[in-house]
Amino acid sequence: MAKKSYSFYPGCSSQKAASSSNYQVSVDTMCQELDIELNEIPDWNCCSASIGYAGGGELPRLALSARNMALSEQAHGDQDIVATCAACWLSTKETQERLNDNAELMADTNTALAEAGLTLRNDKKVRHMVEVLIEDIGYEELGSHVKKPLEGIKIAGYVGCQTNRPFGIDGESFENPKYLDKLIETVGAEACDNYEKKVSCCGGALAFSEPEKSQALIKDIIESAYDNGADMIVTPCPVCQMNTEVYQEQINATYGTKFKMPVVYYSTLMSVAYGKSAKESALNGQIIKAKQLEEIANK
Amino acid sequence: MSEVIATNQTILVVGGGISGMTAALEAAECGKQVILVEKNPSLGGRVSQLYKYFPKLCHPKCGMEINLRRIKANRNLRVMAMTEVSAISGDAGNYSVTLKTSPRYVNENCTSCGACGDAVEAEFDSEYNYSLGKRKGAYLPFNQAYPERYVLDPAIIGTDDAEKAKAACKYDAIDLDMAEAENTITVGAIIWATGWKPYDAGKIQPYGYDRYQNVITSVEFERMLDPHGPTGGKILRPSDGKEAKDVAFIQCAGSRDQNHLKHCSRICCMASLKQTTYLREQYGDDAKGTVYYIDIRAIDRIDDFYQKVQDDSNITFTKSKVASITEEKDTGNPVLHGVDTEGYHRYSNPHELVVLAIGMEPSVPADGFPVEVVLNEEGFVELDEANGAFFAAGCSSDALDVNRAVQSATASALRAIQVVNKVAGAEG
Amino acid sequence: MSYNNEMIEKYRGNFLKEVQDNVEEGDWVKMCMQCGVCSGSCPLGPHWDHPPQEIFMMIRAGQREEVLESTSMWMCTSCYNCIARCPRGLPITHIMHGLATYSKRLGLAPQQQPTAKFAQLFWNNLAKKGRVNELKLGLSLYFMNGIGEGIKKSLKMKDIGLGMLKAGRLTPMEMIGGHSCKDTKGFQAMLKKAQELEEARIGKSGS
Amino acid sequence: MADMKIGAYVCKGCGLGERLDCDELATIAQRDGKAQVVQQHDFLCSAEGVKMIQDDIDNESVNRVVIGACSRRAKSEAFNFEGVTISRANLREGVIWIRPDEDELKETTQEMAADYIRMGCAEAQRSTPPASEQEKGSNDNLLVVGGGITGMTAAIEAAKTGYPVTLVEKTGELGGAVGKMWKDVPMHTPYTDPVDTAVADMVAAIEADSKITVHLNSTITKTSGAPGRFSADISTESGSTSTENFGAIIQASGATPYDANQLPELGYGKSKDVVDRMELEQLAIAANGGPIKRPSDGKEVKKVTFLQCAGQRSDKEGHLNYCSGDCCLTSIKQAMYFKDQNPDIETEILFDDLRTPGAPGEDFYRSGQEKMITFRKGKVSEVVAGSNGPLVKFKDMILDQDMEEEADLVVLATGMVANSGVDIDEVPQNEPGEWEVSVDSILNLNYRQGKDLPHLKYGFNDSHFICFPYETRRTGIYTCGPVRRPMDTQQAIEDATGATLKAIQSLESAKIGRAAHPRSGDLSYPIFRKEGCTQCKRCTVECPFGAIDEDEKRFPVFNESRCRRCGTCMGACPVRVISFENYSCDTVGQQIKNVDMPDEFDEKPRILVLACENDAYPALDMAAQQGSSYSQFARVIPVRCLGSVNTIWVTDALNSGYDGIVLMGCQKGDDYQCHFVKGSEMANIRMSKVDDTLETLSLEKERVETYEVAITDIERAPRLINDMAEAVEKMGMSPFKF
Repeated sequence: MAKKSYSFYPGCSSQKAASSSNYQVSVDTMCQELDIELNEIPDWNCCSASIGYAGGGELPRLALSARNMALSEQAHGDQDIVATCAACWLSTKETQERLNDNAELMADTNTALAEAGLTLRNDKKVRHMVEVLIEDIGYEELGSHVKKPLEGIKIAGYVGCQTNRPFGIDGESFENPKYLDKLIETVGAEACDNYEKKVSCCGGALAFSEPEKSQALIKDIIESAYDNGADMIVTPCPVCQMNTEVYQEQINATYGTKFKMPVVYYSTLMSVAYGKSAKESALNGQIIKAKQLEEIANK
Repeated sequence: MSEVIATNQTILVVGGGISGMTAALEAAECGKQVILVEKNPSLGGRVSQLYKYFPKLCHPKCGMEINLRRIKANRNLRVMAMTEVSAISGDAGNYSVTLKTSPRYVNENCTSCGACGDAVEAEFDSEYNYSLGKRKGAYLPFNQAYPERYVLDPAIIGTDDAEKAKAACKYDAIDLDMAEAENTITVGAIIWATGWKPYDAGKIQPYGYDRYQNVITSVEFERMLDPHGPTGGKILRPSDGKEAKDVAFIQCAGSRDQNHLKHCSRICCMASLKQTTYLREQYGDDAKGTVYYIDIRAIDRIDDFYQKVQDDSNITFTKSKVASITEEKDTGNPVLHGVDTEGYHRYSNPHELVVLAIGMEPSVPADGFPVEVVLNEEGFVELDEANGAFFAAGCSSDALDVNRAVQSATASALRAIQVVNKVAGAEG
Repeated sequence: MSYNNEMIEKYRGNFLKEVQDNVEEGDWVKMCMQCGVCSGSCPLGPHWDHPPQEIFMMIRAGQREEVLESTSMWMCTSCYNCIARCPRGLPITHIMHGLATYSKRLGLAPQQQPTAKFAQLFWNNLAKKGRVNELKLGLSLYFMNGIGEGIKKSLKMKDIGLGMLKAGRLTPMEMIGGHSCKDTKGFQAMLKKAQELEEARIGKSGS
Repeated sequence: MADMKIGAYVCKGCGLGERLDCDELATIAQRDGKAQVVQQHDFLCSAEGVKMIQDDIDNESVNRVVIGACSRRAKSEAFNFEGVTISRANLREGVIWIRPDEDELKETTQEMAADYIRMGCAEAQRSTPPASEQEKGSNDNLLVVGGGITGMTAAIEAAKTGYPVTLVEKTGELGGAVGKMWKDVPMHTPYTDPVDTAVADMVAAIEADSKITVHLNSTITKTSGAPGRFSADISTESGSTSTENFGAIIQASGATPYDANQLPELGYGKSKDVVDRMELEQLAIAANGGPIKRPSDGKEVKKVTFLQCAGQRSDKEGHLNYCSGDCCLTSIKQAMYFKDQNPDIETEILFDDLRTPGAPGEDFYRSGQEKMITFRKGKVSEVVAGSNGPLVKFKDMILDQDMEEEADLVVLATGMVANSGVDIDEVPQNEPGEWEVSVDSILNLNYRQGKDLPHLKYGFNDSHFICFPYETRRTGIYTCGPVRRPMDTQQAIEDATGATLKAIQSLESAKIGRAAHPRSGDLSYPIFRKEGCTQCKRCTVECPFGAIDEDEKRFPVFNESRCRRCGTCMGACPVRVISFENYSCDTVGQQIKNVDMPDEFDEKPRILVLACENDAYPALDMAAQQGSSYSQFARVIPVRCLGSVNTIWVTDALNSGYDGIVLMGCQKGDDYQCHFVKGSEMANIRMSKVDDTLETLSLEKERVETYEVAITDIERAPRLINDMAEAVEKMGMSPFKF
């Protein structure tokens, strides 16, 4: 398969030593194996996720993503934009749609961009890394790279919200998307096929402002993973990953549960299955260690 | 198959459901020449699959019997089953229509004695029972089927079953070499009565029709009540065959929803109200029915049926579009989640069975209409000069209950007659 | 005259119109048919004083203060369930964000609403250098209600912080410098402009 | 016609040959059945078999055909011969399919078949091929009563079809209710805005149409006759009357707006600024596209509130029990009057259930929302005087709060009341043709049963049948529009078009003496032997279709083209002077008598089953098809309707030794399912009298049972027969066998 190149929007949390830097590491490893070239958008900025609204109004928020798209067009105009973070992808894609349907907003946005010496054509697709894997590479090809099938591991595919709604992955349903389970099986692990909490919300950004409310949601997500006999959870979203992994101790304290459920990224799974080292797969980025994966990686 | 005789004074009726049968009969009983084509092996359409009608709670098969007797007695009317319209050209008063008839593999010799059915082994999902039950590879679609003639499932052609069927028939009624036949006929006017199909419930993902066995559609529920239906007339849970006494009815399943069908399907409210009476009839005071609705559309003088059901303390109404359904692992009970919008009360209610009052989708030929017609956004045929002598009857014109569908069909028959009378007048 | 009074003056109790003119995606509110699917779909539903569909009804009923001072829309986690299921295609998530923004602009948003505060902190944080400084954001979040509570919270979160630190997903370096866009000048100019245009846009609408 | 010659044909197909001794059946047909021609065939319904019969008809002048094969419901196209009577002995569904194939049962199965052959021949002997009735009307003119949208549509459509029309309107102008509206609900996509009403165009079309004659300020003061030969007196206000003849009648007398004066709690009559829907139309017409002003002080309306279901959907005294169907759409339309003129006007609709069905309805609702009409689910308690206008007190069901809102104008979405004339079920009759009547009659029929069409419910003249909305109870007279059931303009137009077809159909059928629905095409008609008639009036009273009048001597006068051939009169007649050529006391009586009656000690009881041919009989057929079984001692005779069952059949049967009798008819009561309206009800009443007969014969009551059987009772119907068989076994054989 020929090399595939994309204009890459990593987003704040993927930066070095940031909360999902481990996601970035494993994504790099995975892409290397699959001959996917990610060209980082130079000087990209934060998308303000879905929580910036209270501070910035509609237009300022649109301007944020518009700037990234404009920079992408400038640097690698012929490439689709790819994001690994659900929030980044969603904000950017939403901006793209909103500006496409509303000429007035588009004009205002460009006026604002002009201040930064930029203009926006808005003519390139905005895609999630998962779309690239499924649509451009395909399960078969993805599977063909597997050197160490993750046999004997049962995994709950936690899709979450923003990778799934309102856009989601083509051909998948909002209520019961199957792609994560397919990826799990592609790397030789076993998927929990009716994992009810697959698309329920972890509280997102409210994990910070409303910890009690969010942790109640997170508890159910992890509990259901245990009920379905999962050894670990896999997710495509940094916020989901963070929320479901780091609060387990606090949840145990509050609810007297004994959660110790590893939560990994699909890219970590794939890196390990592709025979990469624990470090390349960013297993050291786990706060709750994914021992089974480490064993396989260290074999 | 024998030549089809038709002239530009003939009226073609497409679709053999209640609307098509009515339009054809009313025209024929006015002395007009009529050809009625139906794509299925027998007439009857959707109503033949209903247990009872609202608000009278009488049986569709009764009216069907009358209509069949009228059809058998009428020499102006010619019925062609397993036939579809593949092309239409020309215009008002002079259409050229191409009819495609798929092979039935059984000719008019058939006495419906049933020997072939006994002989074959292979079984298939029964279309008549919405796949809730099975039928043989040689079968009579249902006990009132007309033409009263067996059908061979194309899938058994070329298998031993086909030979067994042929061997079993004493009357030389089975013709395995039957092939698709094409007829091009001239007609003066066309009545389009292809009716409706239940909206694909699987697409309503939050309700998990594709995931939970105990979530069924209202049309399937009707089949359950048929004494010869898949459950022998009992209201049972598909998952474990247990009696379902606590049943939820979800209105607007696929209707009034831009993610699915934009229009209101009109019949669903009354259909659910009717079905609550089935529940009471069968399980008496143990029956518990809950209707989740946005607006109850028991329109005009049949509103009293709604009032009657409201007075029944075992049936409750919740003004709420159910948000989602999950399943209780141990009991298999579907759990309905949502908000009672009258005063904001959240609920998570388990029920033994959920019936989706499924929306009406106009049955449009897969590859679109064989001729250009004026449709509305929802895909129903408008009454429009531009359609020439192409008139919609029944649910091809809008989501209608049986009563209104028959009115519409009778009206369309007159419109068609006006055209052929004009032709007759012109030709003296 | 305060912005709030200005608006009260301008719309004389026609709150639906006010929302239509001033709230992001507000012109959709009139299309709600009160089915309640949004309310039933919300993960934080139980915590809403008034769920979305009820808020839409309140808007039509002109219950301006009850709506704008409510904590409800701040409960939105942006999970998009409501949008995915709404039979009338209302962009409910965005309307909720829009109402929140508007109530804030009018100065009606509940003072102690944590998400309101956090959202502002987040915005300030990103607006400064173009990228989020997670450590500072985190700390400012814990201290947003004063030193005392801040220290308590920080201690409570200590283990998480350490865990992140060990996993290399947090760095003290963020305190000094930390991540940033290069062209902060252009970035800020752009935001400023956008802000101006936004004010202008709302100003002219409806009048 | 030529002498009777019976041809009996026994089929050996479908297993009949294997299960039955067909030679014996042939012999029986000849010996007992007096059939001059008897033939057997391996495959009677085949082209060859049918030809064999046709040849006998053509060459052997066979004119009574008896077919011993399958049920009369099967292969009826094959066995369809002109100019002869056809009797079907049901040997397949009625004998071999319903009886198990076991050697020890062969004897009784054969006896069953033999009896059916005897019965078939007996029927043939007493039947004559129906020749259509003598006096036929041939009038092509249509009378349309009512000049609203519905009536005008009927007139225009009839004329378009080529039939001359007389349109009678009691007011001074055409247009009816819709004519008094500013605009109408859209009837064509896009369903977004109010449209001009169709009235102007229709009036123009009518004036331009030479086939249509209009009588304004006129009413119908007398209607008599029958399809094809109706006669109506059309009287003008001034008193002049002209009598004209018609082939059929369409009644489009419409509806009257509900009188809002019965709603003081909603402020009507108290405040000028509380108006009903029609008054709002007047205000809109006055405004003519400009700002709508309120009645009290002419102030431009800035806030208007619509109250749905005003005086409707409630059993409160003086309220309408039903929903008027179009009010939701109408209020949305009227709210648009305001919004389209000035979007800043506040328009609020307080509803219980918003009823905007179908694609057009829902589109129009959404369009109303687009225009910022406010819809609220609210229960209104009262409307009182506010400081600047009416104050509406209501509970917002969504917010669960009690509200008070002032408006400049309040519009009551009031309903419609059918103009259906005299409720003949309520009106006492003194002498035929003379009633105590308070309301004006629409048609002033001189029928024995009353001046107007029977009401169905709430004063509406609707048909009782779901599948057959035009199944009128007065043949040749069809109602349409809101007199039938509440409806909007679009539906009224559709309805009128349909009714026009039925009217045309009935006058065309009358020309050739054919029956109308449900026995459409039946050429037989009641023949009445005047000598012997005791003028008891039962036939005239019981006829469900008012087909029989009385002459000055109180003898029945039959109006064949009004008759629906159900035979209720025949069943009613105590002296048996009414009969049809192919269906009479004799054709059935002789079947009963010709069943071979084994003597008491044979332990072979006989059970007579009289089954409605449309429901119970098919149910038994289908039971056979499904492989169920019932007693070998049953002998089933299909009847046109249980109402046609004459008690003589029952008493004769008992006297000739039958051990049990089962009558199977349709459901009676409010939701009756009998397509001849009262058939099973009548039968029930008559059978209650049979009890006395049973007593005088000192027989158990249980020997005669009457049941309501639906066509879907495929399990139950055979069970009922078997129950009787068991009962007979318990009671013992009837002593009346000889």
